[in-house]
Amino acid sequence: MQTSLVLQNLLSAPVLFFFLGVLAAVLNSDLEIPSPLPKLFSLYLLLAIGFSGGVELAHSGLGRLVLLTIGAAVLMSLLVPITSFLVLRTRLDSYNAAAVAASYGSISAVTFITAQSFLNVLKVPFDGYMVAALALMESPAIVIGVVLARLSAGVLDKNPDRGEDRLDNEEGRGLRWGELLREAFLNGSIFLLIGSLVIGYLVAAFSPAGVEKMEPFTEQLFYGALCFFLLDMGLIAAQRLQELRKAGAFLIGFAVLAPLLHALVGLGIARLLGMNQGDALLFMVLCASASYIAVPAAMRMTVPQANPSLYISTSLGVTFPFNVVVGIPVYMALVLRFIPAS
Amino acid sequence: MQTSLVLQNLLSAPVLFFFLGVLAAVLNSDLEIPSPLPKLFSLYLLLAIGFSGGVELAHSGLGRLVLLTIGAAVLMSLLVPITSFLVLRTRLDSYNAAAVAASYGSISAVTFITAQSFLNVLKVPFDGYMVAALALMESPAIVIGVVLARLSAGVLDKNPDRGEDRLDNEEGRGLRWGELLREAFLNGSIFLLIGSLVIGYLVAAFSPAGVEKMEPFTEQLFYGALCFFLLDMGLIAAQRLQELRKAGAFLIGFAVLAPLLHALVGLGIARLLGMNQGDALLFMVLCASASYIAVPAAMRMTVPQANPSLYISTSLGVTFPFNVVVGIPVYMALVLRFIPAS
Amino acid sequence: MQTSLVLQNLLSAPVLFFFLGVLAAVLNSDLEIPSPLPKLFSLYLLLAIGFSGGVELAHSGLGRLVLLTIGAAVLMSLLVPITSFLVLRTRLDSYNAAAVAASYGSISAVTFITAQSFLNVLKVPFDGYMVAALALMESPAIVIGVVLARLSAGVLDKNPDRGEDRLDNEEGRGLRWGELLREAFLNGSIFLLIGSLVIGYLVAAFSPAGVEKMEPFTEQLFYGALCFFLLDMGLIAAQRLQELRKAGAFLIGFAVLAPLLHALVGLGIARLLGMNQGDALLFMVLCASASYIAVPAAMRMTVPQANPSLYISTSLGVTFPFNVVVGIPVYMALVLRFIPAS
Amino acid sequence: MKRIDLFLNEREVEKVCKAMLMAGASGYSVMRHVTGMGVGGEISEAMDFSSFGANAHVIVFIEASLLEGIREAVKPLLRRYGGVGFVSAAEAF
Amino acid sequence: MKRIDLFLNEREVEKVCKAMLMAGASGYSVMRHVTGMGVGGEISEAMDFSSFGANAHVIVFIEASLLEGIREAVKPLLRRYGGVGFVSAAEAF
Amino acid sequence: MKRIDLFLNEREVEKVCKAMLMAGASGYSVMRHVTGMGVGGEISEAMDFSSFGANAHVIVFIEASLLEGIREAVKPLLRRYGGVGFVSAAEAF
Ligand SMILES: Nc1ncnc2c1ncn2[C@@H]1O[C@H](COP(=O)(O)O)[C@@H](O)[C@H]1O
Ligand SMILES: Nc1ncnc2c1ncn2[C@@H]1O[C@H](COP(=O)(O)O)[C@@H](O)[C@H]1O
Ligand SMILES: Nc1ncnc2c1ncn2[C@@H]1O[C@H](COP(=O)(O)O)[C@@H](O)[C@H]1O
Ligand code: NA
Ligand code: NA
Ligand code: NA
Repeated sequence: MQTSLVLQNLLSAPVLFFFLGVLAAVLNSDLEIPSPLPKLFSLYLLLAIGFSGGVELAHSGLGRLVLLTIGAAVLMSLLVPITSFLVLRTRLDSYNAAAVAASYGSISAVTFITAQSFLNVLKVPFDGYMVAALALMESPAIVIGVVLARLSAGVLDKNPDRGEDRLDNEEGRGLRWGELLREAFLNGSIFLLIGSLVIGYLVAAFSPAGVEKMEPFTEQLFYGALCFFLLDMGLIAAQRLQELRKAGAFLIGFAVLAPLLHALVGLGIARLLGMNQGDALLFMVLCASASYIAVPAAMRMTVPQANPSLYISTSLGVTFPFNVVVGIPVYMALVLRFIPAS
Repeated sequence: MQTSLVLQNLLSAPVLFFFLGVLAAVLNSDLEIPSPLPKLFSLYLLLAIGFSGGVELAHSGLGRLVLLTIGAAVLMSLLVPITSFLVLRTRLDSYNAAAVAASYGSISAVTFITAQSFLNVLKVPFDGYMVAALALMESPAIVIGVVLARLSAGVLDKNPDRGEDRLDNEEGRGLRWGELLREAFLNGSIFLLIGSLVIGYLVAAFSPAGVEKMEPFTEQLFYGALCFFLLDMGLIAAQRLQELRKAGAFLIGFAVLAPLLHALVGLGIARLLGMNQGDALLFMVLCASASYIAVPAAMRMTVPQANPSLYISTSLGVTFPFNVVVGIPVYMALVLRFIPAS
Repeated sequence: MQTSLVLQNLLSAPVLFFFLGVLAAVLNSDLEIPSPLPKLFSLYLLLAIGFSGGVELAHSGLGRLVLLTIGAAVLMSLLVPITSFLVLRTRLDSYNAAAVAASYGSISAVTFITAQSFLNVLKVPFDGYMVAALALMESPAIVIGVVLARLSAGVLDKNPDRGEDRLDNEEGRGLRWGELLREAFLNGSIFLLIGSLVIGYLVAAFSPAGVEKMEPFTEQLFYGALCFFLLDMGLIAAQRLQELRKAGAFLIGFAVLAPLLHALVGLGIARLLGMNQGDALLFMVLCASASYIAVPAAMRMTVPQANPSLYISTSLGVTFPFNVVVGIPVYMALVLRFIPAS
Repeated sequence: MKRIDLFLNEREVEKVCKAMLMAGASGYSVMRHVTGMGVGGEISEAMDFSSFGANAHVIVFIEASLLEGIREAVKPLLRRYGGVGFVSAAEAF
Repeated sequence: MKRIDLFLNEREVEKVCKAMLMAGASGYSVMRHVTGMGVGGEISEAMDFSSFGANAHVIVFIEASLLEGIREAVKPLLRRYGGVGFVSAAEAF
Repeated sequence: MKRIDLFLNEREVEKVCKAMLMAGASGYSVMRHVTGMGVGGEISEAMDFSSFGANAHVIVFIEASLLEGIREAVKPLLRRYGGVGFVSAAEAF
């Protein structure tokens, strides 16, 4: 069973295009998807899943299970960074530990989408409101990440050794809450995702004709656009993986084991809350995936002391491919084993 | 009635995405649609409305009402700049007055498209040949704008006070008709719109199978692409509005009152010519809207003495949002009141 | 018959948009499709024809005719550069002769796609595996081109007259096979085309549900995207044509006569192998068309002594428009005359 | 040699470059999509969707003797359409 | 006059430019999408799909007397977020 | 310090930058999508849809002592593939 799931995933168009990108990078092909085309696809995917999620949220309403699921997701986005930080702090300084931890508390929208496609192919239903959970997991993880970095590096901030650093003197003391909240809630991708979700909800609720007119754009095109974007993700992930070799075995190990562990916790919660099989998989994927879009951008601004190549490369070079290629089918096998079919 | 129309417009997907963009700019989110992606959507929308308009023109033929409507549209694109110039000249120098006036004689394709979407939702039919009117209103407005600037600033040209300006001596005297006509008729967006219109016409007339094959691209994708583009327009319009505060109350007042007035004149003409309700709305929108694509680009080249931030900010920062958010439903209410249902 | 085919081609949407681009360039309009948007369309078209071709290859299987056709295509991609080189060498130095020759051995994917659209309109069926032939004609032409350049310029390499050229001393002697093979097989566009073909094959064979989900992206959008891209090709081809005037009558003559001759050879082979009418046209187009994507990029790296404006302008400024506008319908007339309807 | 750096609207680049070639420059380089601030206010890429355009940065390396002629050819264009220029010393690589 | 060339991450450009205007610069020009190598390692455009950003190249021409003030305003930002700067001589065109 | 400005085809940038690092440069910056004119004719972005590429502008600031070594490493590549370079004086910011 498990093997056939893995194969089925490996031979799906999105994963194959991901591999094609990896292969191009490994073979040193000059295939390139020049900037800002990847951004176009990234914006498109966020807009489309946000809108569709909002539409389905309007249909399902905000029932008890919906709220519980969202609450559990937010909880995980707070707990995962804390536990990850404790593990990572054993080998990394507090800035880097906090930045990596924040990534793992947050989510990867593309992994989530790939899991949805996988469920579609298996014809396993899932609920649209899982997108709301996705959307609400980014900001808390960012806030916790920054707070951890500041608390843990607190002594340093109180005895600034760079006396001539005017900036730190003027506006740099302690947490810059304004900047932090801006990065956490107004980061472009988070804002677009949540905004599209709200718009989807409003349109479905108040002018349902609009939903149908959006469909060719947000639904029909989606699968192909995902494939195109994954081609680029393959190119980038492979480059990142090469870079990660410098980071050493500890981080690589973390990047493979953390998603597995978080997925198992997610499975437990899913069973506890009585989610159906599709939602359970998506919830596991939310827990298991790590951010390489919103969180890195936010960390660069709020924890500039951390080394971007560490937190980007772990989440994008290892955890992302691991989840897309191996994780999703493995988590699905666990779901089929432990979550009763509804 | 009027309130429900306003609400219906406010809760449509395109207007909501426009608001999302405005909100992003106001809250200082880093959401950005990097160049040249907005250009992609702008080119796409021009190509798509041009093509569809041409197809429908081929179906409707060039009857009496068609020609009258187009004639009236061109007339408005000549009269509006002249009357606007007279008003604006009271406070602005002749270059700036002429450049702003030209914008209001021309049209905003996105406003027009948003009005079409609005009619679609209300299930009010309209004629495809209105696109031809749209396409033919840009060039005359540009020509009139430049002529006004030159005539009004004529004395200056005859007594050039910058003797060392070699360029003005060699090729700068009076009107540069070549450059003007090039800007007026060969401006990229005008050219693409008219070209696509002609192609739509030819394809519909001579190889109708092609129309069907274009449909997924030009029709089905259209609504979603419009939403995406309006997200960007919201971002830009909000920035422009902030800039406009410097320009003062006179211009802001003009930017709100001019569209209302021009829409009323448009309503009168629509009634006179016996247009149906859908066409009447579109005609009003053509009269009421102001250009922020073709005209500014043309003015920059042909009237470099005018300050771009004045003419772009009035049309894009005030008139455009006003029409999209408030104008369209208000004009529709007037249409329903004064134009008999056919 | 032939006239009506030409007209039918001229009045198709793709060719009309091509003309619109040419017209814009000739009239000096500022219409521009800014970089990297053309690359987006070019990548999209390669991905889409690759994927669709792979899907159809999976359906048709690798029968005798399939293999024979592909073999004949590869043979042509080896022979055409050699004979072309001999002709071109009479007037050009060996570097330039080899670079131009390589272009003509290779193919133009856009010409091929336009021919497919033409067949679709005529409702003449063709086989999807022709895309495999297309994909396999690029690399051999590049290899042959470089080998010709090196063999013919061999004496020079052995007696290097630029003693101070460290690069040539260290890594520059004779053929740089590594770089050559990388350009020939890992060139981004070749790699994407072949990769998408393989993915299409695998998906059709192992997860057919994916084929359907790709269709809105790879099939429905295709025609419109082709039109958009041809608009840009028109702009570029017209610029190139202007540049070619410097290259003189010999090259222009070659650029018109070579495709005709190669198409005739292709017709003979098609008849010999018993291809159906649609495949025969596509095969002729493969033989007749010249590369302006993969080959120029490869030649710039591997034969830097050749002048890019010569090989790009012949293939893109003359042969491409010739084939798209006149060639395809003329070849079709020949097909209808000499290939029995199946 | 001299190095000239010009910053001006993208749409006038062609004119300026032609003028420089006429005045004897043997080459030039152009970077588009330049944003900035000057007496004409802030220039962003936001209007790029229209063909309004941001700034371009034109770099020209010339023999010092050509400087005067190029200045005469280019200055009127900068005066007319806006834009600034700077000169510095350079040598061949 | 002096010419200052700064290379820093795109996301900090706004802060740096504001600081320079406050310190008296009358204008500046910004080129984004700059890739490069420095002590912070290689910077590419690969992460552009997120809002992570590549480098920007900021060029400022100023009167020599302003140099010190601008240095004081900008250096702390470069120290905090990374980035380098260079100065050379220039004159008006 | 010295400032080197190189203009060459985008596709050779990687080679040139590698050569400069080997020759001791501690960093560099690259701007792509540069158009221009030189002895090799006009270079536009029109062929960008293929991977043919426009020019790149490479900027390197180095200690003066490294100039000779970098020149030796880079010149052959410019000779082979085309491209030009210029040097000027600079100092740290
Ligand atoms: N002092 C300066 N340093 C660098 N760039 C400048 C400076 N002044 C103006 N610019 C550039 O030149 C453009 C046009 O300047 P202006 O004509 O003064 O508006 C501006 O948008 C900037 O990109
Ligand atoms: N020596 C140099 N020459 C040119 N650009 C440099 C140099 N050093 C650093 N840079 C640029 O400055 C950016 C930031 O440098 P750093 O803060 O040292 O990582 C790099 O990514 C390069 O784009
Ligand atoms: N004098 C010059 N000033 C500025 N850029 C130049 C100059 N000469 C050449 N270039 C640039 O270098 C590129 C290659 O030059 P070339 O190898 O001479 O064709 C050109 O396309 C220009 O971008
Ligand atoms: Na997570
Ligand atoms: Na108007
Ligand atoms: Na061929």
